[in-house]
Amino acid sequence: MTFVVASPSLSVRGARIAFGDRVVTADLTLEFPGGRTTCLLGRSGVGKTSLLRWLAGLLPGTERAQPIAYMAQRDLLLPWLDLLDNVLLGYRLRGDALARRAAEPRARRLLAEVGLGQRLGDRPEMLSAGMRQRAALARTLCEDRPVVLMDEPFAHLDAVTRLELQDLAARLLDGRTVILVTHDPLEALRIGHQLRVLSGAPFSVGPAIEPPGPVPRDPADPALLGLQGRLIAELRSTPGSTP
Amino acid sequence: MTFVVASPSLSVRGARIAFGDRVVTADLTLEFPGGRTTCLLGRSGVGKTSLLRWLAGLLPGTERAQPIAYMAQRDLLLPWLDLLDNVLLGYRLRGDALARRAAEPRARRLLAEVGLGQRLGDRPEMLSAGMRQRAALARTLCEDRPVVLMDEPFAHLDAVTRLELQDLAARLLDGRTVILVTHDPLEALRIGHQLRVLSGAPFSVGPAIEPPGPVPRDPADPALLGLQGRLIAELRSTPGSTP
Amino acid sequence: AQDKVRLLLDWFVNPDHAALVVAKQRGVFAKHGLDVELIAPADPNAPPKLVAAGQADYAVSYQPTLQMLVAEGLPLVRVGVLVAQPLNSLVALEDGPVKTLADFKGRKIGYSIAGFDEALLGAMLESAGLTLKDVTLINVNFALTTALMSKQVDGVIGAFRNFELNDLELNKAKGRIWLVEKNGVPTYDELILVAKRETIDVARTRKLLAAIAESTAWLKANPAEAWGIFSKSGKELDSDLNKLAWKDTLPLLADNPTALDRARYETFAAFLVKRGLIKQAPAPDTYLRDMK
Amino acid sequence: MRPLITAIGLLLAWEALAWATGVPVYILPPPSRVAVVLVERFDLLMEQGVWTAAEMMLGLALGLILGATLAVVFAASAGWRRWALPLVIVSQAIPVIAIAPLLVLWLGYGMASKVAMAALVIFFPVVSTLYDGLRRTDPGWLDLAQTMDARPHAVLLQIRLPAALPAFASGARIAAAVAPIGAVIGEWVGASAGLGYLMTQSLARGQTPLAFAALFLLCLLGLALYHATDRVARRLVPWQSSQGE
Amino acid sequence: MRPLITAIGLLLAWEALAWATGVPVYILPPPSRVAVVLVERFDLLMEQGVWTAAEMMLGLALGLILGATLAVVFAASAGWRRWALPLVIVSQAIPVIAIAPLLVLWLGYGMASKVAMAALVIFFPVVSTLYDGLRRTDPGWLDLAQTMDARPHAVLLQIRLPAALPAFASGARIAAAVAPIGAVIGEWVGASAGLGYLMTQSLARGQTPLAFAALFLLCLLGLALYHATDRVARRLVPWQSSQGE
Ligand SMILES: Nc1ncnc2c1ncn2[C@@H]1O[C@H](COP(=O)(O)OP(=O)(O)OP(=O)(O)O)[C@@H](O)[C@H]1O
Ligand SMILES: Nc1ncnc2c1ncn2[C@@H]1O[C@H](COP(=O)(O)OP(=O)(O)OP(=O)(O)O)[C@@H](O)[C@H]1O
Ligand SMILES: [Mg+2]
Ligand SMILES: [Mg+2]
Repeated sequence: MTFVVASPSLSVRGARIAFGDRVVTADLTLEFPGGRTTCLLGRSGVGKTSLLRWLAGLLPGTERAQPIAYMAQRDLLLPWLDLLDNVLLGYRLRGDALARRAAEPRARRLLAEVGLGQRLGDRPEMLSAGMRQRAALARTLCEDRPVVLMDEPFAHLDAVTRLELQDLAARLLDGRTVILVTHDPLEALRIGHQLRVLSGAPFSVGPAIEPPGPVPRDPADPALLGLQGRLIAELRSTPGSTP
Repeated sequence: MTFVVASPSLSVRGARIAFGDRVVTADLTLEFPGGRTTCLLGRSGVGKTSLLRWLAGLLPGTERAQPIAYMAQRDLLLPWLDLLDNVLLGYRLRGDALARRAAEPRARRLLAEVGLGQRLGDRPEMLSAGMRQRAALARTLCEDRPVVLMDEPFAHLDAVTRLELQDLAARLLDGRTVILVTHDPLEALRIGHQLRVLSGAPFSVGPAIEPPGPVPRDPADPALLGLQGRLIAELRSTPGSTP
Repeated sequence: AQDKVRLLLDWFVNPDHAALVVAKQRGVFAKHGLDVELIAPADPNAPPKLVAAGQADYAVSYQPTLQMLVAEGLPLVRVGVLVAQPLNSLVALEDGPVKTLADFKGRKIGYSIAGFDEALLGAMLESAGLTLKDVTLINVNFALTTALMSKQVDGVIGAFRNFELNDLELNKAKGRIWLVEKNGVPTYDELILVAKRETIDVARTRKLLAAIAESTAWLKANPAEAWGIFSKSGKELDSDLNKLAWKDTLPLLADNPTALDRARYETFAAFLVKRGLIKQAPAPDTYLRDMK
Repeated sequence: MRPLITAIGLLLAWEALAWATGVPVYILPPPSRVAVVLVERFDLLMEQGVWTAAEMMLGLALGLILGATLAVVFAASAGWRRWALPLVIVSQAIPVIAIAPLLVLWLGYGMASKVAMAALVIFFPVVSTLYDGLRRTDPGWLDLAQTMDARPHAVLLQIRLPAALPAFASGARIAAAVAPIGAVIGEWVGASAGLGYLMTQSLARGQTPLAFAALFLLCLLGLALYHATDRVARRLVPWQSSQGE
Repeated sequence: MRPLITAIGLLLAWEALAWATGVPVYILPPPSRVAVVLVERFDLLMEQGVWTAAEMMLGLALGLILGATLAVVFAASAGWRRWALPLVIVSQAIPVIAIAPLLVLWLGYGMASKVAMAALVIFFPVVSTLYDGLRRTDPGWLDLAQTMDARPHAVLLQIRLPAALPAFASGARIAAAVAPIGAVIGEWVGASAGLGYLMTQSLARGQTPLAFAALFLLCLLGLALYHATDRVARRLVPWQSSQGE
């Protein structure tokens, strides 16, 4: 696609995230390697979204240094725009008509690749939840940014579509710094160059797990299945929020 | 929990679902056995949610015959109520103060069982997405209805919590007529007495797949893994919406 | 026991109501066995209607208004008079371009909402060889002097001779005045008392008029003391304008509130018919009641 | 059809009220009396009605534009908001009688001063609701826009404004409903035509039925304008299904 | 603090306006002149101000209650809505001069008729915005309630009404802003007291500075009521973060 000059690494130094009395993490230090995909796992409510929002500069008192593309847990499609315009939203908001016109063919191609090629003119409320999530994915990929943050991007997709879109994302995001939150250990093993598990309250981040081989990996690989067991054990070991 | 007198079967006879020109299904005839859990699978956008809404009497021109509990794809928690009140919403809305008081201990227990025992007084906006989904699950289970319809109830949960809550749901919903939409074949195999795959546009429903043994089943069972392959193949066989 | 009486003024309290206010303050009404409640409305057209509807016993109104309302079928009768001559006048600025009535040709004239000002003006203009078509009429509501001073209009009709000139003077302007009755309009009673035809209580009305007569006599004899009483009856009344208007108003108050000049009403009714404000002159006996 | 039924229903209610309460004709004439005047003085009423209708529509148009502009400015700039919002609130407390001489001084006795006065009454609901709407944008969208390095004015015009359209519609409905009284109040500013002027005149002359004929016309104009605005307002937000009717 | 700065800013703006445009004192007196009157006639102004403040607050309270009730009734019943909504719209087109004698007839000369008139002006924004808000409930919540076999009135009171509170707050803000003019209009009905009365009288009698002193007080009252309402309105929807200020 576009030639990416450099995908920076992201570092977190002594970060603290808290909502009132609830400390989500304190004194967090962490490095996300540039140009690679890091998958974040962790029990529900541990703080994955909060960390992603911190990185995106969306928490009060935070800032971000470089352009990012951010895909939140909700699709956040604008109901008054059709799918094509939703996918091109970033260009619209930056007010760069030229770039927008240049990006339009890519937006169309992306929508086709996520299976919505026939629905370019539909409004979001006419779509199923999974379709909306795919449109949000297309919007994120269309942004063409060196750093991409994604919060459970495939949660509402069926197993087959999910595999296809993992491949798509892996292909299009190759060479970028990607941080992807997922609840599916196999998914993380499939597309993550490295995996990190968040655990505890306030959370800390476990050591980087780096499955062998290039992404996307074959999920049937027995080595991955072994790692999957280890991941689940690591998740289970933390008290989580379920008693 | 409560003794359920009879969990009726649900039948669909010659149903037609359409949005304008888009026919989601035409002349659908289908039976959901009473007292059992049926898992619906299908590609994103095939019509699972539409079918569930049809069964719930939520589509124009439809009606339902019996009390149901319905868990939608969104959590639909009311932002001005705390979690406990959200879980008891049905009792509130039916205006039966007696039943509501009687249900309150169960609501507390359910919230504790989904891991939110410490958050009874929190407002929904203070929770993570997975926590909100768990609260919605607690609300659905608290309704104590003979027929339960659930649309991707575990989509935002981590692998471990998901297993725990599958167990919880299977236990609490034992003996009821449950129809559960999921994208996770293993999940369907674990807790479904029978599985049905929706495919095509307009969709038709494949033959019932009935994995052996009582629910919840052990996901590591090789028989299940075999069925999983078959399911994925069946999903993949249909064109889906991804080209 | 005192007879309760509800009396509606024609507008906000002002020196025109001196006899009524001072009578109440000095207990003259009480002496005559009346407990009078004075109510000031914001809209000069409402009081006669409310009396006709039985919401008050008496209202202060104007002769032209009474005759128009009676012609429209309202069951009203005149029972007394407070100011037995016109107060209305046409006023222009002395240093303005208008020196004579004829100079109004092609100019703007402001009027308030009394409803008959237009007819008076028409008659006055005709006395100078103009018609209403020669001027532009603008409803300036109550802001007569303001409209005049800011030169938005060249003249105003509906100005009361005892107020508007003083008002101009206070604002360091001088007015040129044309009295309606000297310029083609038959004379009439400016302020009268009206009651409802069917329910009029003659004995009580006589007491009321007697009290007003007594109060008027005292006022004229003791203007300074009377001003003190009047200006203290409401904080908003103690203004420079009221003080100036006071001395101009007292001589105008009718010494005999029971006086009735039928001819004046017949002449004016004919005038109203001629000006097209009413279709037919109402029979004088239906709306004039002699209380002597 | 529906408006017709409603109109007839209203007339019946009015006739019933007049009968039941026994209010004198010169305070509340029954519609039967008013109908006669409506026919007899049709020409006069139409002539004045056209004036008022013009004032209403110009006032509404001006009010909507002014209101929307101010709301957007307030949403865009805290500085403007701090100073101008109190002025806007205060503008609603000023009675026409205090401001009429000023308006006449600046705008003369023509239609401009009346339309300005009408707009002053009409614009406020629009500023208020639209500004409230602009403040209530889904924070998720704003976050998304921030990650996209959106220009502030693009966020305002492309996200906050469309998201606030239902609120604007709400304000526009109120504005349409108060437009008639706005026009009548405008006619208080040095008027020599219009239904409000006619009403004042006829009330002063005891011609209550004529005044109510004018009032009836004014109400019809008001209903028509309200329904037209409601229609347009609903079209503004096609992505939003409303439950009512 | 802030309101004080704003007040001073407004006064400066007014003084500047008076100077810059060279408007005569009897049309727009500068604040310095008004201040003198404000001190000299403090007793009078206070006395009348208390009346108006009482009318404003009673009118606002009545208007809010009436408005909220009507909106809920309209949302609950299509029948009521069909017949009463046009009446409500029409009620906004009626000038006080036409309705004042009726109000006096029914409610007497006391405060009741004035408050009723004020409430008539004030209640409309509340009905309108709240009804709009009630119509815009998230359909997902309504579906959920339907599957729960909710009673219709419970849906209305427990879901649609809380969800419409931001809209109600919007309406209440407008209502508070128009409350002063509502009170002034109410003062046209029946007996005379209050700032509006004082203003009309002093303007008709050339005492423009006194009129503007009354207007100044009226604006202060209006601002105070608006800010109080705004505060309460913000508390109504604690679950909703607003972006503005
Ligand atoms: N309100 C609507 N208006 C128009 N079309 C709709 C509407 N709701 C659903 N559809 C269409 O109906 C089809 C089925 O949608 P549905 O939500 O039932 O899919 P689904 O199987 O639940 O998908 P997912 O797994 O993504 O949730 C889709 O093509 C969708 O675009
Ligand atoms: N706005 C908020 N106010 C108060 N507490 C919050 C807020 N947002 C998040 N939290 C709390 O912070 C913690 C972390 O939430 P976060 O959304 O980051 O979890 P998560 O790991 O993304 O969970 P999930 O997998 O369920 O999405 C939770 O305990 C949550 O209750
Ligand atoms: Mg999260
Ligand atoms: Mg779905």
